[in-house]
Amino acid sequence: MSDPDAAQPPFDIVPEPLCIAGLAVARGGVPVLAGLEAEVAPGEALILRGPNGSGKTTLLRTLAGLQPPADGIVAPGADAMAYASHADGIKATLTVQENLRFWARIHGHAEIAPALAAFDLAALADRPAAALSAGQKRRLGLARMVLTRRPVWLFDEPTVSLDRDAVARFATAVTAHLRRGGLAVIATHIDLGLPHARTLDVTPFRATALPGKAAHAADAFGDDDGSAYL
Amino acid sequence: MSDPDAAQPPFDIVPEPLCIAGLAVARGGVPVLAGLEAEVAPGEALILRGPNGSGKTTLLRTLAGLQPPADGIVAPGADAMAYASHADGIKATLTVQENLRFWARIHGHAEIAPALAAFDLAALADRPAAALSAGQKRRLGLARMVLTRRPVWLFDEPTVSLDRDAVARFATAVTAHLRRGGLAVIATHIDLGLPHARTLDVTPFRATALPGKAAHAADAFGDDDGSAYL
Amino acid sequence: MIALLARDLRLSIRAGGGFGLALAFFLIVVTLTPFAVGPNTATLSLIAPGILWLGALLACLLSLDRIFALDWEDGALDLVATSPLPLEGAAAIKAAAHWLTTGLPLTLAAPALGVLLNLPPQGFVWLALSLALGTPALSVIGTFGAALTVGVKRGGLLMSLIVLPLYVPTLIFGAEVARRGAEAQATATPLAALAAISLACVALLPFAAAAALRVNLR
Amino acid sequence: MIALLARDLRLSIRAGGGFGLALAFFLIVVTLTPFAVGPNTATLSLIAPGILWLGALLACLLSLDRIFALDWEDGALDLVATSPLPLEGAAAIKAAAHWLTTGLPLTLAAPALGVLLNLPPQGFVWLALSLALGTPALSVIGTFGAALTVGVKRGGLLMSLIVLPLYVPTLIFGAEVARRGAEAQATATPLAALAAISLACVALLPFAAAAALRVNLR
Amino acid sequence: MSIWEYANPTKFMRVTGVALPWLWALTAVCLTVGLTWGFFFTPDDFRQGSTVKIIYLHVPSALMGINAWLMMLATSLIWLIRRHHVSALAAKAAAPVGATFTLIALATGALWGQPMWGTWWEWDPRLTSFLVLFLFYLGYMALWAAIEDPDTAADLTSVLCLVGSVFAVLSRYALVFWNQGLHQGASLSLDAEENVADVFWYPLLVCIAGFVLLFVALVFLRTRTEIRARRIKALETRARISAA
Ligand code: HEM
Ligand SMILES: Nc1ncnc2c1ncn2[C@@H]1O[C@H](COP(=O)(O)OP(=O)(O)OP(=O)(O)O)[C@@H](O)[C@H]1O
Ligand SMILES: Nc1ncnc2c1ncn2[C@@H]1O[C@H](COP(=O)(O)OP(=O)(O)OP(=O)(O)O)[C@@H](O)[C@H]1O
Ligand SMILES: [Mg+2]
Ligand SMILES: [Mg+2]
Repeated sequence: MSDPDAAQPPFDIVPEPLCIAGLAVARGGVPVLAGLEAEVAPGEALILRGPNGSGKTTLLRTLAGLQPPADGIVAPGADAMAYASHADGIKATLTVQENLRFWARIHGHAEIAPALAAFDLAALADRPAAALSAGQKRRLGLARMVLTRRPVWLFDEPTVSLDRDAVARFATAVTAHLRRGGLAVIATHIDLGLPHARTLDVTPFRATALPGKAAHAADAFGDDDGSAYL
Repeated sequence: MSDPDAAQPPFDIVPEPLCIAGLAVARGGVPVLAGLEAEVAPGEALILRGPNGSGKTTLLRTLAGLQPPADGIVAPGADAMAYASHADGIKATLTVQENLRFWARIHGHAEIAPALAAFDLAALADRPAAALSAGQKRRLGLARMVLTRRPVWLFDEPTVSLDRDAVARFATAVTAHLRRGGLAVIATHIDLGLPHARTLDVTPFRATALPGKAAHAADAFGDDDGSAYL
Repeated sequence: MIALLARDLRLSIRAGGGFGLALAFFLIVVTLTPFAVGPNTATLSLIAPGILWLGALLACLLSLDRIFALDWEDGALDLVATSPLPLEGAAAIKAAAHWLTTGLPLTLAAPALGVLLNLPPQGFVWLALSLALGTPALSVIGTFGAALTVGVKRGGLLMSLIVLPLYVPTLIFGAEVARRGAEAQATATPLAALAAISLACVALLPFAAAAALRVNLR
Repeated sequence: MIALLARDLRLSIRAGGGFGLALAFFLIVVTLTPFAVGPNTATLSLIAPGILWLGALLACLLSLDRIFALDWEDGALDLVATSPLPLEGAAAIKAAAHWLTTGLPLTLAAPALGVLLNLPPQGFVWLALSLALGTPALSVIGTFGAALTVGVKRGGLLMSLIVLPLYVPTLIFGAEVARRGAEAQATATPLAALAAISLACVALLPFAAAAALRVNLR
Repeated sequence: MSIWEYANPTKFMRVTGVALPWLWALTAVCLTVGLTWGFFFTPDDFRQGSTVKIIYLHVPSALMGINAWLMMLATSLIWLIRRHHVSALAAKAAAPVGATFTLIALATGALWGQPMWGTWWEWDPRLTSFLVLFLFYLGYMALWAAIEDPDTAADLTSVLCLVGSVFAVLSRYALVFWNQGLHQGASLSLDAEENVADVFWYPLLVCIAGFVLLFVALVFLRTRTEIRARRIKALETRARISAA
């Protein structure tokens, strides 16, 4: 991957800044985060931090459009977002190449070479995914992001089970994406060494940390006037 | 967890040194590591290092007795080993407490308090496991190790999705285990800051790095006289 | 869309899956019936069209959980939902893949199995025809049921419970066509009803399935 | 051992699983039969014992993949294998849990469903008795099949294929007891054979299942 | 030198490589002679007419359908006890051949049943137990196909073969109890009084010999293919390892 920058294809959608305003998210009906504000410009990355259980995964799923926000707004829409979660959607019986080609075709093209190059998967291209180690599988999952050709990349703990080299490779791929005007939101517990990265600690926005109404916005039966139910 | 040392119960089996001699392991019929030698004394931890796909997981599964070694020996036997893999065996519909109590009873006792304390799970004890975040679930999986009352703890990337506090808590629990004469073998890509830890890089033992027959020991069909098959 | 269909077909062949196994299950249900009911030929040929339809329906049913469950578990369904592919299209494709791997082979095999149950000779054509018209409805209804229960771990039995009542009209008309055919009676009315049900299901249910998926993904 | 049994029962109740659903499936198969076969009472009561046995067998079969698959996927089976519990014991317990959540309720419900199919009055006792003796064999054989296919993703249909021929002797003797009972004939011989098969299966197959599990965990 | 040496893949390949052409030749001779003799040089039966000639296909394939399973049982046991890879591969190779013979027996039986009993299929215990045997073959082959790792698959299918054999015997007794059939008794038994007349008997014996030889030849051929496939896999692995 001498010049990953040149290799990567153009976006399907013109990058816009990501705006998060007054966002509240809930999981299983329980409010998790509330009053979240953030802005990320093209070319910038946002690192989400927070202790276990603080709501990073829930926030990312909301940004990806997989669950509706309990309150507040997110722009742009879900079709600008590409989401990489813990589950990679990898089919064990297909080869690495077949897995990637499928996602490429879903996104309307057939060019998997840049994705293979970005995560050093060319040597494994014909290996069935079942025969990959944990870290190799993870790389395959991350490579899919390159295929989406979408400007906003959302990652949930992307470096899990990656070794040091692979983490560096990931950082390079994200940097290249940013340089081309892409955006990234990354929930992680470790340090990635990205250059244009801002950090957002979600702890202050935890619903449990907030007083009063905000924490209950998600539940129609949670209002404060308990006497109404008597 | 003011004094985790005192809280932890005695071992079921007297700790012995862990001896690995001439060990070869294979996965899917493919040799992965060969000629591995290591010795770990009670009170010591062994950190396994190596890039993705080098065979750490395969090695740990072999130590745990889940797959037979292709060659060489491991002492003591599998009933001294407790193994924590990526998959934690957590039942989503049971509460944290019920999950732990089940494993305790499988190991012949009913005392889950030390395990709850060691990983700070007391507050979550009545939460169904489905409603835990990734890191909370991981802590629950690790807490099971305390219940096994076995001297050798085998961990495969234990700190995945743990935040900094939880990693420190994990290190404390392992240290307490070592202080009581236990052993630990830990495959990890990050630095845990354990005191009595030796590091073993498995890279030199990769089957690919070895010349000749050793690398092919696992397969009866790999012998060199190819003309016989024409 | 074609990519999804191609992948699903490829997966079902690779896993040693779909194709052979629904068929094998059908074969086995038909084979077991005489053991349960007794070897009397007259009884068997009386119930043959019904049992063949019931067997095909159960074989279909058993393979329904393949439709979405695997994609759900490994996260692929999340990714398809966030992809440019409309979810309605994905649901329709999934139903088509299911039919190609179960309904079609079942239809082709049913006449051969009719021999085992002493199906009267004139019944073979009608059996095949009724299955050819009815199995698409079974696949689409099943896709809807699978979409409803996709979030439930091991939802197989729950799904059966939801899907089976929905299968009743198709089963009634389908088995009626086969039975009347075997007894050399007029089949036009049930055949028309069967065709109408199938068409309506294929046209409308993918939308319901997509809606159910959206809720489950949330 | 008891811990494992207790947990499995609790899980099957929590998941909205085993208990209700196998039963519901049985109910539905029995209900669908008249739609498939036609409403003629004489025909129905002729095939009633057989269909009830077949329905119970299929309901049993459908719930087999719950036995090990979930524990396999989330790694619990690895952990049980490395625990002090012998794997033979674990297999036996799993079979027992399966029987308690499917075989037992099916046995209790079958007479009630017999009414729907016009089972002759004298047949009810024999139906219940034959199911009570036969379903343990079905559970144990099923556990063996589940152990063989636990490593195969969505092995449900494959398992059916493997398990069904193994079910043949149990089905034949069980249905024979029920049929002869319904026709008020002597039932001693098939009853003895059924009991012998059940006993032998319960005594021996957990060992085969444990062997298969060991291979699969490797 | 013990017989187990042939379980070494290399030895097996060498010996069968030499033996196969001879086997094929012998098979061709036996089948040609037996079938020609049976079809063209025996009289028609006084009751069954010329349909009786199906016997020259039906009986040998029925016998081989059963014997193939017995052979798989033996090789499975050898694999479980002595872990010779060739043994497991031979069982794998024999299954489709046995299943095909079983299918031929079923098909020729059905063809024969139409003129004889007026029906293609009858739930007679002999016929039915053959159908059950066919199902066992299907399950066995499906299990082989479904499992990736060859040694795991060999172990599991061997266990299935053992358990399945016991249940096949059980089914046979259950079926006899369930329905006393129309089918011919075993008239090939040596002590039986009413053996088929010698005119039918000798060509039938030649046909049976031909089918046995055909079975052995096919199993050798398929085992060789399986061994080569494993060999290719081993070489690919080796190439991958040294490339990595
Ligand atoms: C699909 C149906 C059938 C199957 C699976 C079947 C199976 C068998 C088997 C397994 C044997 C060898 C048994 C032994 O030698 O011990 C056999 C032999 C024989 N079968 Fe069939 N059979 C079928 C149909 C028929 C029919 C329709 C006829 C003609 C009436 C027939 C006539 C015979 C005869 C004459 C023998 C030789 C008996 C002997 O000499 O041992 N079979 N069949
Ligand atoms: N179904 C549910 N019902 C109630 N609460 C839930 C449910 N699922 C998750 N939660 C809670 O919601 C909170 C947010 O979880 P989330 O997975 O978003 O955290 P996270 O920041 O990603 O944590 P981690 O770093 O451990 O992955 C957690 O406290 C969790 O316990
Ligand atoms: N079924 C299989 N067939 C062939 N090779 C396999 C199979 N499964 C895994 N491998 C290979 O075996 C090697 C060892 O895998 P293993 O999971 O032990 O590595 P690891 O050190 O745990 O890696 P990671 O750090 O990524 O988890 C890898 O190179 C992997 O590609
Ligand atoms: Mg998370
Ligand atoms: Mg690993």
